[in-house]
Amino acid sequence: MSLPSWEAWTCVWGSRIGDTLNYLYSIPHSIATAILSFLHINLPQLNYLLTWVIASIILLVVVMVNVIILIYVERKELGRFMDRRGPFVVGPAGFFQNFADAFKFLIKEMILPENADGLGFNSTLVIVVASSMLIMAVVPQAPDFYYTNTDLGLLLAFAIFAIEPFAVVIAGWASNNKYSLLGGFRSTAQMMSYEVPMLITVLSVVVLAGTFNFTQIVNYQASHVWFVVPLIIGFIVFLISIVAEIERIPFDTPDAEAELVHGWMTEYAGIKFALFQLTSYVRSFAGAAIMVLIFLGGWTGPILPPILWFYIKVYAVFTLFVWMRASLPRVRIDQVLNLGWRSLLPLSLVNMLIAAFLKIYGGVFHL
Amino acid sequence: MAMAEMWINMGPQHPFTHGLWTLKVKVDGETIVDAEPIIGYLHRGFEKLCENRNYPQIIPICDRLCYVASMSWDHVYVSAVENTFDIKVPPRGEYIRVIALEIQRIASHLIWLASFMTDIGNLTAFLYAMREREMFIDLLQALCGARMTYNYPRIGGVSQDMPKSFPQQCLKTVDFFEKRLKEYDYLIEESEVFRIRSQGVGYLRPSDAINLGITGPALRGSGVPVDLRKTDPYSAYPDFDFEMAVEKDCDVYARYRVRMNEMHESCNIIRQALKKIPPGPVLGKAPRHFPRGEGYARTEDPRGEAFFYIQADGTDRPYRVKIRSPIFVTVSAAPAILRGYKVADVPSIMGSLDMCLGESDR
Amino acid sequence: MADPTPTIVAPKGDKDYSYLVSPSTVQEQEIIASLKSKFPEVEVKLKQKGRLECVKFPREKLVEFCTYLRDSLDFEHVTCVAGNDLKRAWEVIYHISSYKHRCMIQIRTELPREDPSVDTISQLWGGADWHERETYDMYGITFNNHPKLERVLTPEGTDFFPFRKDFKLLDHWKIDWENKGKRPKPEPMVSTDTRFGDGNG
Amino acid sequence: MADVLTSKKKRVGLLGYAFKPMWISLRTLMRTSFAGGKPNTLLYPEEKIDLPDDFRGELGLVMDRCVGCESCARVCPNKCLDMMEDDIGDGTTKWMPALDLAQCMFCGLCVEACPSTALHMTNRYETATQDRNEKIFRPHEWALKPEDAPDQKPFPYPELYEINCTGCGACDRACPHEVIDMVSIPGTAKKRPNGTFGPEKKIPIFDYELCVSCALCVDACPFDALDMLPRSTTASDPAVQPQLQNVKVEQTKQEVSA
Repeated sequence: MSLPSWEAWTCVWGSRIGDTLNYLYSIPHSIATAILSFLHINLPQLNYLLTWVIASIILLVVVMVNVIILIYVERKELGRFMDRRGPFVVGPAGFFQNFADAFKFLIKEMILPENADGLGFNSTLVIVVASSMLIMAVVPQAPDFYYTNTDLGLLLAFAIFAIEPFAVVIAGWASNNKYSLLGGFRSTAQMMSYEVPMLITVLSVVVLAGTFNFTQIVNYQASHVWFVVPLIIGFIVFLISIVAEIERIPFDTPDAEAELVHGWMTEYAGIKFALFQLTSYVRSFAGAAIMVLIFLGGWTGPILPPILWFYIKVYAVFTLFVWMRASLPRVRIDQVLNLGWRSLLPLSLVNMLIAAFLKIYGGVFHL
Repeated sequence: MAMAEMWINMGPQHPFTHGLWTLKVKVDGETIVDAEPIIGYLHRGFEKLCENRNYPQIIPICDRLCYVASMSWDHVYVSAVENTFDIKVPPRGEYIRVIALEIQRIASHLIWLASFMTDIGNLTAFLYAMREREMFIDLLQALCGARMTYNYPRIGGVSQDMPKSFPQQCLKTVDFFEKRLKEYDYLIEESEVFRIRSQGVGYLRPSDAINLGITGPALRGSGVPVDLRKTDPYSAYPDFDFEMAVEKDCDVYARYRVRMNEMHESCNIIRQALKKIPPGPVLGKAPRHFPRGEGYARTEDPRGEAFFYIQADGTDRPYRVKIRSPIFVTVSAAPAILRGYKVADVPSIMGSLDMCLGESDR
Repeated sequence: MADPTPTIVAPKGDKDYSYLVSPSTVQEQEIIASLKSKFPEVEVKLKQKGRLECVKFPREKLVEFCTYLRDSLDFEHVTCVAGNDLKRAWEVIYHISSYKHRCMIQIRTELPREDPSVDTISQLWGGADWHERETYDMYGITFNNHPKLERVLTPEGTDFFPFRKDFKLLDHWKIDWENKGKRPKPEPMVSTDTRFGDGNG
Repeated sequence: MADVLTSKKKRVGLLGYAFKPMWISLRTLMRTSFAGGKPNTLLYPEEKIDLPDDFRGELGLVMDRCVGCESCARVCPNKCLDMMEDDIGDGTTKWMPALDLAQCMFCGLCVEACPSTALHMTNRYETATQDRNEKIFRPHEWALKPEDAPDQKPFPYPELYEINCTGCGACDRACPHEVIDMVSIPGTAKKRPNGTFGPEKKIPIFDYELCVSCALCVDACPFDALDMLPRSTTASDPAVQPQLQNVKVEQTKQEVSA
């Protein structure tokens, strides 16, 4: 049995070969080459595989570091919004509080509830964590820092985004807990009702930019105008949808702690629970990143390097999420669904009309 | 078409319960078909405890009936004893009691606001309310030396006069607090999300409310103007000019507004009391020996009608003490209010009724 | 098939209670006169303003009396139902108040020692429901026709009535000063609560 | 409607969908983060709240002042005070209260009851331990240092409301220290219908030198004729005592007439 050809891989994941301007390719490639030449092995397939593995690890580390900073930022900002301090004991200004929490979760017992479905209960964890990490694989972070740059990047990102609800409903069922079950149902219903307006909004961006490729969308915005200006309605719809998609207050109905103790996560304990929490932040990061890329001009900006602009914008959007969380109460599940189907769907269609109009008569507005 | 129905046990360890109790709800999908409250986890045999302690010793355990409104429970017990044995309280003592009671009412309503806000998911308002409550707890601490369990009223008055700096501190706090109340209006009341969570939720018909024995802000939120401070005045309340807060919407939002308006009125009462307070002693002569007799007192607790019935047999201990707790009755009415709403409405409806299980289970 | 899912109706057109703001012109004496004319054998007296009293009430008349109170005299609210152990007899004490006339009536009913039962008033006032359950729970006084006369504060399966005077409390324990001032070990409590048979969650 | 407060409903408006609440939280963020502002929380173990002088914290005993009257043990609702003989430090023993702090509910009734200012509620409130048995103190273990002791207040002594006294002698029987002497008042004997005279009325006379202010006589009096009142002067001073009693009697008469 031989490994598949490079071309077979690249048709899905976009071009990686010879992409020397991409640090997430060039650095792992040189490391892999060094390792293999040290071992006197000359196998291009192995080189490719090793490059991929090292690139994955680097990406994982980058995302994880960001997520940890994100959690810290959220706790600090939330503290200030709420007239308190947030973490301040562990490490400088409490920065290592997350690590302390993670360690605490590590030493907790991992509980499998009685009469729970072990396979469903545990496999869910893998699916949720893996699928959420995978989103970042298709989201470029700078013109010279991306994992893949496929032509269908935008569509792929949302396809991966939509995997989680299946796992969640399995988790809710497998926990053998009524709160989990209700949480799983809610999660699925909410995802379903928000995917539609969100994707229609995304489609309006695609109509204007004429491509599904993130880099080209950003380049289009750089040469014309950020899409938040012509598609402001779409921006608001997308903001609400993405908050619902990543299940944050005010749309955190699947794990509303006052109603369903912790929703579908109720029965997960210890490190499993910690991983779920971490995953929700990975999804927040991915959501904010996608929002930045398709509406806020991506990594374009003056003076500073593109990767820095990207992170600045992502953290700004995330601060917006935190701000909303600090200010708004939770919406009831039927109201969430009503909002999705009755308000956001028509609005997104209006936004689509605007996009089509701008596409046809865009010359007037230099679009 | 009904879906498969199931019972959900909410509590005793559930974030919405605010105390130890269980609400078994029968749901059809997410809609509540039936509910059954179960209480008794905190039952300490309070009335039996009272039968085994002498009259002054009961005051500190009355604090434990509901430790977010200790002063009210102390006061209702003490006034029941005073009614039973015809003990006079000097006017200054009555005024200080009213001041303490109103501070306690504000503190209790703030705790309610905090817990209600966590129920509907707004953690910021929770922390703001707790922050403001701290100021009033400081006031009570200056008055009697304890932060939660005051043991301040005595049979025949209060245990000590207020400190010299207290009136000034109190006025400052009240003025500052009214500014903060405006902030709450912006943060909570004028937010559309709060409106859709509270308006049209938890309807309680006025006739039902009266028949089910619900009292206090929940009753006034249903448009029934009954406030015992007005309708059955006690202590020094007839001396003050204030209004009872009544709303006609009968829903969660109405109860919210009733409590917010009551906080304003409490501020008014505190100001008037500090202005009018007469000089003199604070503790009248209380007998050491209590004759036979029976008597009762009812007051407007922050949660409703609090009632103490005392039967004395001539010894130093009461023969029978009966406590009517407003929340005990309110819990019993929970199924009637909850039927037809969503599971997600349970926290907001029960939160709007201001649960306190210490006084309910006794 | 279970009950159909209840629907929510806004309470419009319910009785308007705003007349409760001002007190009614009916004096306590008129209430007493009215009660005396209807129930000549019942002794009602005025204790103080707004406080009526009714001792040694015959228990057979209770529901009739309370119905008259509620329907004709506007006593809308039952404040409290309390049991009591007089040793020679049982006693149930009702406090029923009127928002309209701003007064409260206290009814003390003695029940014979051997037959602690009385008719329920929870059909008249829903608020009396749990008070009667509690009285049953604590004193073992049964209320006829009560819809659900079960334990409410103590766990199900409790075989004693804790507020009866013959229920002896444990003595206050003494610290064992000889043995370095240790407190005695408490005996483990065994729960008999069987109300949670319905799975988890 | 008079007397009823129904304020007007605030309008939500378009801004109310998100911006009004977000404006408040943003303002808090500004206040707490910039311009030298700081959050409202106290960093507990480092910073602590200012407590008033009469804060009711952990109990402390001033051993020198304790007279062993058991007032505290009698008044304690939880029976957490237990009288025992204990060493006061110099080899001599004394009858003093031992404390079970785990039972204490910080009500302060014992401090009020203590006639000799020997009990004091300190400002200490961090009383948590791993083991409840660590919170059981013999008298010398919960004794205060002399510098922490509160100011001594004058002892209260029993005072007689003559108008209430029937001369039953209950106080005499209750007194543990033979402070009280029942003396007859000449000329108060009632004449019976048959011409003989009944017994003369008796009143208690107090020997304040022996009194430890335990208030047992006050508790025993069935007619509330006794009360504990602080006396700044030596109570047995014959020049002071009659005047005080006269004042008391007049007051009682006024109360009765009122």
